[in-house]
Amino acid sequence: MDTTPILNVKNLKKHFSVKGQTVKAVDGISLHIMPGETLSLVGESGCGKSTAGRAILRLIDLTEGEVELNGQRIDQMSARQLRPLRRHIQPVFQDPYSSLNPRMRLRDILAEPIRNFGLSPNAADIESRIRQLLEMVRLPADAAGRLPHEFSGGQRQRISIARALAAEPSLIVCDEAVSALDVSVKAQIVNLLQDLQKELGLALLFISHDLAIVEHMTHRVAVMYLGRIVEIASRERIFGSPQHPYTLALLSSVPVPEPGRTIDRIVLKGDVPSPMNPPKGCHFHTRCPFALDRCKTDEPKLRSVAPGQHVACHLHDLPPSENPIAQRTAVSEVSS
Amino acid sequence: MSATPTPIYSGPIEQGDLFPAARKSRGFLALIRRHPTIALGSALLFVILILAIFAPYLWTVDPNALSPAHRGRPPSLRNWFGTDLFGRDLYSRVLYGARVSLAIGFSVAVMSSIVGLVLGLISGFIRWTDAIIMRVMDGLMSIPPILLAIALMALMQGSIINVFVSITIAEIPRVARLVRSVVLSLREQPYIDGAIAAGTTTPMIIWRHVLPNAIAPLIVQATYVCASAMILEAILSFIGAGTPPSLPSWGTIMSDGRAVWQIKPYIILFPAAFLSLTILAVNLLGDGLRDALDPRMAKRF
Amino acid sequence: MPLLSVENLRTHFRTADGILRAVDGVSFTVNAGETVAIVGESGCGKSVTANSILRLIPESIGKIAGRIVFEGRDLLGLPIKQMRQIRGNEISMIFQEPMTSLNPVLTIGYQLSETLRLHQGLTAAQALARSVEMLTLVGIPEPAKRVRQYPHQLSGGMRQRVMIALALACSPKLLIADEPTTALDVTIQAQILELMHELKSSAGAAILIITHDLGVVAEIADRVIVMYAGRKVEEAPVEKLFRTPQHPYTQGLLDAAPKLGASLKNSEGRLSEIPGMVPSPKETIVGCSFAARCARVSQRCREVVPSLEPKSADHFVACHHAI
Amino acid sequence: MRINKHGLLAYIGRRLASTIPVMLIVALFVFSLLYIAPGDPAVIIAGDQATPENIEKIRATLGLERPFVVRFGEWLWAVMQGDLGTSIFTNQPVTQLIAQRVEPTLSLMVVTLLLVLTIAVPMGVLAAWKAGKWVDRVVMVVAVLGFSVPVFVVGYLLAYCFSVQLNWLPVQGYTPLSEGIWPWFRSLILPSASLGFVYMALIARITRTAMLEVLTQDYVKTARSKGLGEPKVLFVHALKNASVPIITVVGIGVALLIGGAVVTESVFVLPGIGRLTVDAIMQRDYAVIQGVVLVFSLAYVLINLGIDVLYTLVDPRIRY
Repeated sequence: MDTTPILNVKNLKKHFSVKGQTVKAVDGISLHIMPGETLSLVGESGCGKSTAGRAILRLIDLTEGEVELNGQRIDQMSARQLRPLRRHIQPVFQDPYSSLNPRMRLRDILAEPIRNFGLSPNAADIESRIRQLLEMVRLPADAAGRLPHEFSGGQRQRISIARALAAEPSLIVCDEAVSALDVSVKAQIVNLLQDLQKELGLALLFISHDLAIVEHMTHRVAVMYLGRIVEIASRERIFGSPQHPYTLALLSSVPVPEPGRTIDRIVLKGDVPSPMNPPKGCHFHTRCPFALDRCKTDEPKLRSVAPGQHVACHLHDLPPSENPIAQRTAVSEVSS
Repeated sequence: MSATPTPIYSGPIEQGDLFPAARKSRGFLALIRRHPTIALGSALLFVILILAIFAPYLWTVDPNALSPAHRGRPPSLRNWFGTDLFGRDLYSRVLYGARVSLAIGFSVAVMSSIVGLVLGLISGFIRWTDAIIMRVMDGLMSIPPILLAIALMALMQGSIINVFVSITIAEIPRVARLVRSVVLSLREQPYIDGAIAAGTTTPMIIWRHVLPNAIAPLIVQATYVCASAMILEAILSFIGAGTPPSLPSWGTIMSDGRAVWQIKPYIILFPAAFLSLTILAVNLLGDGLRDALDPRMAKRF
Repeated sequence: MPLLSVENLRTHFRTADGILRAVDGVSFTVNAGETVAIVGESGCGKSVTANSILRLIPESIGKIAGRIVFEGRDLLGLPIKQMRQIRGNEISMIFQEPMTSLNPVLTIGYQLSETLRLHQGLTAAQALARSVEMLTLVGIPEPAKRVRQYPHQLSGGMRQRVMIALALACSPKLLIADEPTTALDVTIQAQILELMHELKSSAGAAILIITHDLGVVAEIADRVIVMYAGRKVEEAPVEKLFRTPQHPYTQGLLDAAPKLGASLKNSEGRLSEIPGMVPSPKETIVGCSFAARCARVSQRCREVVPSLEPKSADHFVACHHAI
Repeated sequence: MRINKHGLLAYIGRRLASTIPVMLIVALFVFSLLYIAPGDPAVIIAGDQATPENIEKIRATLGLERPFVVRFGEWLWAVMQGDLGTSIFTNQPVTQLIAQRVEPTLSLMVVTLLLVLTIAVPMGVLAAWKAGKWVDRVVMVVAVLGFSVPVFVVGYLLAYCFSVQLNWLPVQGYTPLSEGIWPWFRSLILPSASLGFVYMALIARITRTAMLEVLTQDYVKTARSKGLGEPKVLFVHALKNASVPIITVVGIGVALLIGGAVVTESVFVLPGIGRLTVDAIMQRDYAVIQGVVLVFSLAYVLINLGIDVLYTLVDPRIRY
């Protein structure tokens, strides 16, 4: 197995300045993605997951940190140096309506990356590649001559995926790519993404707030809260044995479509604090049902608690008998 | 709460539409039905354009020919719109005057759109220029356009070129501001991010993704600039800071009739009516285009 | 006698390119104290149904036909003055977007007391005091301070609590909640659902909840109505609907959404898709509106609109080939 | 919103400071025009009837041999002390000329503004409320006419109907406020009506647009779902939200008023600043034109500054 990650992010920070105050949208996250692997970035709105995605795509400049694409540092590159490398990492955005230039025909939308990256030698070749791409995302071949507004939301998302594939990337960043879609269409796009991943060996950075979809799609999960990763682990560990109280609360909050089932739910008090003025110590201590005194002052570091599972929480310094997290069973096993 | 069996409506399910089906019409008729203001505005404008272009062949005489014997005559068969205080035929002068208004309107609209577009694009894409360009535009915009044009005309000879230059300078800031705000909002669109990720260079992004989407609001703005330029020209000429007296424009004709407007109102009436109709035509066209091109205005249902 | 009985409701809109039949012949009832959910995907007409009940459809573009009988009165035939006495008083409503459904330039206190003064004839001081009580009831900390604040000073979750307080201010008999938690984050959604559970038992109002989220339905509803393309396709008590759906669309909807925890039970696989997409409500559909996407389709489905048939005393399905 | 007088004052101070660069650009522009324009600045200043000695004298005072920045600095310093130069034609200080003419212009603009606001805003609200109905159509037709018929055309039309034909109102001229409010107001009715026509069109239209936008908002639906009557929905819930774009346009539209005043004063022979401007153009009295442009621009900038402050009062989300 290939051991160089496609993407390796170290201590990524993105700070914005809003009216003289600093918003630490992303405050030092590290992650990596192996070829063909799906890593999901989950969290609630404002946690910085989309900003992280945009910084990794270099659509915005980062404040600090390193981004390695196929072993090559891209965080400091100039726009000109970066342009040919962009081929390897392509985005798919949330809103199917604003993701496509309303005045360009599908053919031109798909031809743009092919031409820019010089992936096809001549016009006939481009045309056949476009036909192939449309087939891959299961759109009819005659779609090439049409404008985006002639398509439904789900179809447009297919077009966005086709545009990403046109660059022949090794990694696709899906920023809430299926969130705006209805259930029945969402299933179509999720299946499409999974099929393409298998077929092409794509790696995915899957940014989403929809935990059920994430569980269905992913290999590993990173949970973000207020700009930091609080837990990162394999799918089995996150959904089977979450070790951060926030992960636990998040999972238990999802309403389950099984009437009559009662959930041992942790309802968090209050709201997510403002990222302009995050709490000291552990960002989560204001809402954490198990917070200790030291959580208010000491910032917990990510550390390994099980093979492939890293958690930033002081509770794991306690002996297992006193650790309330270890006492809890996984959410999915609780049913009446 | 247990779900008790509910008495459910068991009558016939009524069908049929609550609105009469829309009448389908095709081609030209459909255009008029859908955008009556565009149709009316362009028809009016077309007529005036024809009058202006073919002025020499429409039973006119030399608009500057003095005829001291026929000074200040009311409309008659000989002089359809009457004569002014120098005995010049008002019908001929009014028709030739259309040329000035239309020329100023169109040329200012085109020129200020081009310059405004370039300035707006520069300040929207090159960050450090933004502050400078926009401060200058703010400065220009804080001088009311008529005063700005007056100040410029006071320094220059009364010629049609100078009128064009003055009014264009007065109109540029509004266009530049509009283009800049359109550029800034377009830059936030995910499809621009998509294009960047697809390796598109900035000039190509402007050409392919920004310009085509900025053109619609720019055209609408250009029609309003055209109307505003026509009004400014008329005002400048009316107060004596516009075109030279030798060149008949609606503003100068009215200016000539100022002193005697109470006893000879027709000297002002005819150019005023033509001027108002022309501007009305341009405004109707602009409103129609705005409604047709602005997706926000399109009804959601 | 049900509290609310909607009979043969049709709501159509006039658009530039044809008639939009958002709701096309929907009937259902809501009993006192009961919680009924209407589920469906966007464009199925569930929100328009909710808005039609309070006649909140702009008359210039939309028309409502049928009967909406609330406690014996047909709301559609009521003079607008009497309709206003019902709105916010006997029937009240919560909307999807807490960020935009409160007026940004009026204080929370003003917006709450306005309703109380209008329907209960309270003085300004009484209404304000009652507003503070209402805010306490929906779990807003420091209510006395909050009444003087503006909506932008509150978070989304707090605003939705204010909306709930507003809706419950006059102790309505029916509360219509149009996607009340859709715009909220999952941990905030959990808070609001918890609040609605508490209020459900304490306030005694019947609730008509509109949602696309089957998880929310399972958690809160007694009875469920499934809508598709402007028509009602199935109705059943919540457990029956989830255990034994009879309409192919309901079945498809239930199967298309992945379930949390599925990976641990090894019960995962490919998601089952419903092929194709929702038909445009501007099309005239002959026959069953789901026919084009249905695996059980027959010629009859394309020709005859299936009527809603009782499969048991409380389970109704509109399908020629019910499961 | 915190009621914080100190904060508001600081805000006004900051906004005032931010107008300085804008005013500097205006001043620089007005000053340098003279040198950018084709032709000899001394000849331009001296006017059409100047003798060669006159021109020489002016050339000497201009000090054209000194650097531009120095000359601009000196001029600016004088302007800040209220010295806008001297009229070539009357030999009076420009400041004094303008001061003598402020009353008619200010009266005209204030009366117009008040008349327009009381008519145009309800018109726009009504049009938005009845969007698509005949009331709306009428308002829209009136608005497009307002944009199309130039101010002096309206002026002559009104004067011809109401003064020449019907003899109801004075044809021309201005009665100072000191001679009584009614005569003063009577002399301003026709000028205000003609000056206000385009302004009314502008305000009615932005009110309609802003109200249409607001009326689709969720909180309007909330207000209706509470059982409120339409007047409350329109004027309490909707209009207050629509007021930010409306007052923005009220401020921007002052430019129309200023420009229109120049023309209106000529039509109705009001002895105001506008009339002064037109006379100055006839006499090519550049110092006066320069002064008028500066004063009007300053007034315009200050009015819009006031509008900015007004925002914070109508919209609690706008913080200062």
